[in-house]
Amino acid sequence: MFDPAAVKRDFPIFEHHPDLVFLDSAASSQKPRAVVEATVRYYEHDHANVHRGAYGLSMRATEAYETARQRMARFLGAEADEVVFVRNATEALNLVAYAWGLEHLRGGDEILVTEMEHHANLVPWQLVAARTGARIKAVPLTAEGRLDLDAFATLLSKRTRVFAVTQMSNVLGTVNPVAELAAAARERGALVVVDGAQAAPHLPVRVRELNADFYALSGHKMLGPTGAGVLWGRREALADLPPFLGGGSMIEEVTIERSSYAPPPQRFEAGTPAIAEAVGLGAAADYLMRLGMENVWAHDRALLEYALERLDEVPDLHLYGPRGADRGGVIAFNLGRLHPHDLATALDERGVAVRTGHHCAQPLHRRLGVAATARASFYVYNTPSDVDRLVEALLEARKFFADWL
Amino acid sequence: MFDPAAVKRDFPIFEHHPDLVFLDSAASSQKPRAVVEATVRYYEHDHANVHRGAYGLSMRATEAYETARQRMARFLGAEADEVVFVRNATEALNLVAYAWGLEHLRGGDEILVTEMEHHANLVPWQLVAARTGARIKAVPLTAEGRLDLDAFATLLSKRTRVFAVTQMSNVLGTVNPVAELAAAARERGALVVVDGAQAAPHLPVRVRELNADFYALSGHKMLGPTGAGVLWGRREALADLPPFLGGGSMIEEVTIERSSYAPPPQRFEAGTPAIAEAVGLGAAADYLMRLGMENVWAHDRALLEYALERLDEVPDLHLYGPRGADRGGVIAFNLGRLHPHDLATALDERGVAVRTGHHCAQPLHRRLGVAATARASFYVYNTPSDVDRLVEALLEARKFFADWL
Amino acid sequence: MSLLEELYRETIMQHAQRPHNFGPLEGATVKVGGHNPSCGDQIELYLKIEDGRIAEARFTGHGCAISQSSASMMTDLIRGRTLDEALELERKFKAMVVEGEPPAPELGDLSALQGVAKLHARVKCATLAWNALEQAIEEARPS
Amino acid sequence: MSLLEELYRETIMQHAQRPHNFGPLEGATVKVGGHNPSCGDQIELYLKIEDGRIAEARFTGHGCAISQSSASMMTDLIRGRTLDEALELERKFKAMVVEGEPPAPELGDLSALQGVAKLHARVKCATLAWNALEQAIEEARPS
Ligand SMILES: Cc1ncc(COP(=O)(O)O)c(C=O)c1O
Ligand SMILES: Cc1ncc(COP(=O)(O)O)c(C=O)c1O
Repeated sequence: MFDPAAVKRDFPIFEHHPDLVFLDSAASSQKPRAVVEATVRYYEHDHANVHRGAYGLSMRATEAYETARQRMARFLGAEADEVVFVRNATEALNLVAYAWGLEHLRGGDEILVTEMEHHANLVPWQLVAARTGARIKAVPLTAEGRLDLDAFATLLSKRTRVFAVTQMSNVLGTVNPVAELAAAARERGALVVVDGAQAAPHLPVRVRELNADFYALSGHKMLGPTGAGVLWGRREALADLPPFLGGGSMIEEVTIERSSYAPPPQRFEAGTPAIAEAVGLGAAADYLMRLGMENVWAHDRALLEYALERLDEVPDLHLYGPRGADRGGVIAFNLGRLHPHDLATALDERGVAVRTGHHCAQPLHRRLGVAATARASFYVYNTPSDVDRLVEALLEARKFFADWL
Repeated sequence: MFDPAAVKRDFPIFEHHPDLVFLDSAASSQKPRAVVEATVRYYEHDHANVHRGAYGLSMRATEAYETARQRMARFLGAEADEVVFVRNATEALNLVAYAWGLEHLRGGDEILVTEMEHHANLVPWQLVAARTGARIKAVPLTAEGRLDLDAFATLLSKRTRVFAVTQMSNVLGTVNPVAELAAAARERGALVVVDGAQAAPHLPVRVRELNADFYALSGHKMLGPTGAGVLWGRREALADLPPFLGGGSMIEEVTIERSSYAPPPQRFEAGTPAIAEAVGLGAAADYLMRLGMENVWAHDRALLEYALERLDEVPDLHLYGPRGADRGGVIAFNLGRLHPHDLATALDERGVAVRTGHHCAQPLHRRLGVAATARASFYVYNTPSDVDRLVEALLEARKFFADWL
Repeated sequence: MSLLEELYRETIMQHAQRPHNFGPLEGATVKVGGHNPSCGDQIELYLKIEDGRIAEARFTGHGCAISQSSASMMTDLIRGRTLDEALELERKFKAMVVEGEPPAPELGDLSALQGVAKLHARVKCATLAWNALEQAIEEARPS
Repeated sequence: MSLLEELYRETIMQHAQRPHNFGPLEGATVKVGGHNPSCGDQIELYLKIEDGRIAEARFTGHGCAISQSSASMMTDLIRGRTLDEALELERKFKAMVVEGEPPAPELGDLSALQGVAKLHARVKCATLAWNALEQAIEEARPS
């Protein structure tokens, strides 16, 4: 097992903010020294544009970039040519929605999503549905905050052309049985698109075992720089996918009227990529693989169990999400009738950083019957004492707002 | 006037490669210490996700990000809410092509480009033309490598719905009379989209004076990090533009079936932005504004004049592009019948980094009657001695390959 | 006094719990919506403008104590004012919560929100209703 | 000997200037195209395969001295070979230019390209024709 206190020392932000209890990694994680240094080293020693240079520096940049691709492939249990670098999970999901959807969707087709999707795995499908006449249906949730599997079975039909599902909810923490659902959907002929933005940073992912066609993740949530994410695609799925963004590096031959396109992954990386960011993301994947994703998950789970236990002590606190092994280190909550934004300010006064709002999941919040929640989320640098600080701060807030709860 | 030798000392890469003659800034520039440090400082002191945080760190991140937007606005002579952060010029141009084009283009409509466009300002229009039935026409070039203005006047018709033009060619160096062309095109009712990827880093741009609707640039070509660029849009043009990428932060209200969207610029920044990269780009804009863009341009021009003069001494060297004040610091060339790739290897052996190939401008190369060229390009850290080293290396290469020229 | 105490004064909590002028306004002459994307807070502001004056102002929506109390006190304060007077109040309110200037006396109870200036994360909550007011006045004015 | 001299040997420059087997092949049984996106170099490789052997091999396209000479020498070398023999030559050629192993004797003149291993920027030029060969053999084979 790794020692979270030792891990924490790898993160310079906690040197500069020693009292910070950072419980917002589900929104974006902090960065270890190794990632920042890889980025700096790249700029100061190796930077040039990639792919098209006939000189040494450009080759070094290209090698650094392609090594990052290999690292991400290893991280996901995939092949390097199945790894497309994008800005974030949002771009990855839009890429599939536009490139596949504009080509294949027709009036009467159905796109099946779930009620717990992040807007990133919903709005792109709406935009494409509006241009193609396809319709969106959503798998509802059970009272515990799991997908309703009976409803899924009913909703899945031969009209279902796409099944878009998150591997882990960013609000409830629910880890969905993606491999099973995906197998059922693919059997019906649907394209399966998995949003791994929350899962990939926290649990071991062998992407082939998920039965998915595409898998999206954000680097900045897994210790990497902002500005880099990955779209993984099954080799055959990528090969069949028409281009999305057009421009340099994704083409073979260009005339004024038309072009032919490079094979994947280049076909989907138009223009100068986020090179330094990919290099940093590769360093982040390496860092996580050194910790061991099994250990990261075990650590998250241990903190979650401890936190749920301690939070049950706080009167008037309402916790959302399932209780069980199918849940990651994310806890959404509300304190009495207090608006979560006011609660978060009280927690921030005590150095505890949580996020509030709809967490880009308005349909889910509508389902929960609230406009907003506060959310604490854990990662490798969090310790049980962070949980204690959260609980203390909540108890203080409750006292402070007692008359108004 | 600034002193390029002093400027060069601001760039750590030249400390690590003291013999490097870097003549490939048109592909991607090097980064001053100030930019790398702004990025590191951001990660180590201020990082959290932007916009949606109720705690101090997230507010600091948001402020850093929005300050960067203001700096880019100042750099362009624009308002902050007209500045959309994207990955690079390629994404900026695709954003306009998709969002505007899918909504407004119909069969029979024409998109007018030029024969000198980079693939980034051509392929997106082809992709959208293929989905809408619009056709692409191109303004041809004169023998000197300027736009043929008579042909432009003929090609511009009431069928022209879009005029997409580069402010400066990345191969010929030609600076086009964009304000005039744009005024004519807008008078005909066409949307004007200007590719500023090469111009913005090198000459003073007051974006309102260009009569354009949209202006695209890449941060990595103007001393900024990879992974950040800008789409500027006239306020009214942005307000009318439907969304492109869907996801978090670009919405107002989301249901399973449909959504309403935030005003610009948020409407066009779906998901977690490239925060650290935007911050770095803001630092780059500040650095350039301190140097003064008039001075940057004067420096480029002086190096160009000196280089053209010295290169005329090299026998068998063929230079492309116009001679005149309407040209920036980019020189494409070929040495006899030698393939530019072989030439570049010879130059690289002497520490001179140039780019070779079609420079993502295949139609232009077809027009020039060659498959590829070598290209030297200048920026703030280049000195006359870099030009001398280029000329020496060319003379050596010529000697080496003498039997085969 | 902690920052928290400075912010969440009695006045604010009372307005937040029992906001004045809450609910739709029959016969409104303008209605505009406002969103705070940072937390999903929402407001609909209704104004009845007669002879260049705000005869009535009401609001609906949901949000935190800061945004609700701000809307509640604002709708109290602007009733009976000319459009220019209302805009002047907006300017003074923003000077207080954005620039951190001392509260202008005309702001009355709203001075209770001055602590917001020290908490950048909450400025958008406090100004939500006021931005809607500005937009409503813009829409109401003959252009 | 400079890296440049090591790379641009007489053999290479002669093949580059007057490539063997250049031009389309009438009656080809397979034809595949290859692109080097890093510089725009292009090749079309034509093979006539008879009884599992490469009876004839020709190519068209344009490119640098490295890619042209590599295609020229490759088309010389593979003539008369079985598909498996050709693939084995490809393996040995790549071992030389990618891994930097000493040239296998079967590579003949192609050993002139061994300097490429030291110049990563040019590896893709040297392997362009060979990648096309691999693809052509894949397409030709009954699957
Ligand atoms: C004129 C021009 N337009 C567009 C681009 C594309 O820039 P990027 O690759 O950063 O998107 C470039 C740079 O390669 C360029 O020179
Ligand atoms: C489940 C889920 N999907 C998608 C996203 C979008 O990620 P990004 O904003 O990095 O594109 C997030 C993060 O906010 C998320 O939690």
